[in-house]
Amino acid sequence: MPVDVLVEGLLFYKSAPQKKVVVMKLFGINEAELSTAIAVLKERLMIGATRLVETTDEIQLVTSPELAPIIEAMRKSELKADIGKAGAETLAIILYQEPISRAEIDRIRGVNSSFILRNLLIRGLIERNHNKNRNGYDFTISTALLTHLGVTHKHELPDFSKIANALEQFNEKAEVIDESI
Amino acid sequence: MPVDVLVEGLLFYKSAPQKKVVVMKLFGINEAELSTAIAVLKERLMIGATRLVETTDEIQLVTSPELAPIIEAMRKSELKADIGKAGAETLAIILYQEPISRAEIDRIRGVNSSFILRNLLIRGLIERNHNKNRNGYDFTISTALLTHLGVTHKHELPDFSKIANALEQFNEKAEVIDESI
Amino acid sequence: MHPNAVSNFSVKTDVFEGPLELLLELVERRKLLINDISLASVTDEYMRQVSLMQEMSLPNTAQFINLAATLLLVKSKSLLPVLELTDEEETSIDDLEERLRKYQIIRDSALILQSIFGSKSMYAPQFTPPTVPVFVTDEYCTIDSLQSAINSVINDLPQKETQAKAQIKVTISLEDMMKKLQDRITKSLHVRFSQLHAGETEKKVVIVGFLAILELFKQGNLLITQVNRFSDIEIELDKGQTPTYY
Repeated sequence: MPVDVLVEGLLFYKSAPQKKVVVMKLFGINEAELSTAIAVLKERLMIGATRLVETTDEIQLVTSPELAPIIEAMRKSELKADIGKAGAETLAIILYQEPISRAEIDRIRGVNSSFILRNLLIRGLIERNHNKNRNGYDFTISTALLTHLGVTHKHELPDFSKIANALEQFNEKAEVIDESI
Repeated sequence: MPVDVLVEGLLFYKSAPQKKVVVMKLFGINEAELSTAIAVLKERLMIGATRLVETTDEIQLVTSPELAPIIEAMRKSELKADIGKAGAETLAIILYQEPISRAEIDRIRGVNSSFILRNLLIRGLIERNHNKNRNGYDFTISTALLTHLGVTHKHELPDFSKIANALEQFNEKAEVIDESI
Repeated sequence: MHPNAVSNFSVKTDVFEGPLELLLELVERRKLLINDISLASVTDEYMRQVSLMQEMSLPNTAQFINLAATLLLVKSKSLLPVLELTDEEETSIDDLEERLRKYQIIRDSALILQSIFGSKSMYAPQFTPPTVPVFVTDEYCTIDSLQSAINSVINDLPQKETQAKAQIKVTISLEDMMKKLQDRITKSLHVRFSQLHAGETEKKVVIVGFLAILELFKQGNLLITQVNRFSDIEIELDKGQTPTYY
């Protein structure tokens, strides 16, 4: 596969700036080869929506400057829309069960929650922290939202123990169900 | 700016599946214009690292299947759970017969599919949509399923039209029976 | 392919999740096409599996038994062409063949899906949370809204118990089903099978015995005098109604 395609794939997948040295090492190429690939890629991307931006040490894939007004408008409208019923349910599960993993949220809701969680993260309603014990993320309610809700102690939440019990019971049962699949 | 570039920019920025209806509304285009833009974009992306995945309702930008080994090497030995025989059967039914109700899936498989459907929903491989006409749910495939199968459209699956035609014959017969009731 | 490819009574019946899967396996094992003849020829084996499942109280047995009823109709009709089926029964037989053919296509395409699933995946970009702090609340971000949201979550949790109950409700036992069929055939032929359900008789024996009688009948060996020698099965045949074309 051409190096420019490899570099594009990496930058697209990571969707964050990548160190040139890391890229060179990953693909086993030298600086000259990377430079050529970058030049080819820059040229190829010109007719599309993305651009390769380059600093001394890093490269990154971004949307073209011409798209900036449209992207900004999208960002605003995205935040203007409400989180919806699914968003509220996900938020409520985190509120009552935090810290909680995505897998647990998914199992309780019975659907995949990854895009909803992203939306809640983008809005600053929840936080995502790495859990070293199981090499995954835990989700919690953001400090700002806790303050907004006026919650200081979880036990003050309406029906806290009743709801916690119901969810815990389900979790025990769910483990049995999962095995049968 | 050409519509295909706008669509690419949106998909790149969102990095998640987008509903076709939302895209059309956002750019003030009709279905035919979107179809054309999708076709142009798909063609243009072929020489690069990304691909446009398409279901009946959604589109998404993802990495090309050829990049799979490189990306998988970067993802720390993530467990690749098999879909299992029951899962694969249920997915096949939905893939070839979508949109389809649970009752119809149960009937084709001859067993209750609610647990397996829940499992597939949790994994994000299928979607569940409310069908107003009969006040129940319909199941459809997700872009995530196509990404796991490494095809940008279900028509690219091996023997797709052969299988679809074979099943179509039964459906025609079934319709005649239904009318007689 | 299945560990139970060799049929005997110690097979692991739980290999089959559904009745169509079992039936198709039996037909294909004999390298037969799907039609009334092949279905009739695998009925005994199917019944044996299902009676085993019933004894072991395996899940989904109800669905297996429902299908067994249709299968026995196919078998009975093939052995006793004089047996008149209702339109509904004819439809259910045609339906079974069609469902089996359809299931066969689905099962084969599922194998393709399973083999390519995850072999060359395409990946969406990794998600990077925004670095610029944003805090946007909406109408849902109140204690009241979140409380009603969590209650709706709890209401929607799957209830395993209710589902199990619903399944038990549709369960009819193999014996009930056999009895019904036997009555049907008796009526249709003016033949009476009696003492078929001798108290000590095992289910398996009853089913096998019942089908054996049908086989005998089909082969034209079923004469009253012969049959009367079996003390546990007594069959009365109205001579005037004896089918003459055997």
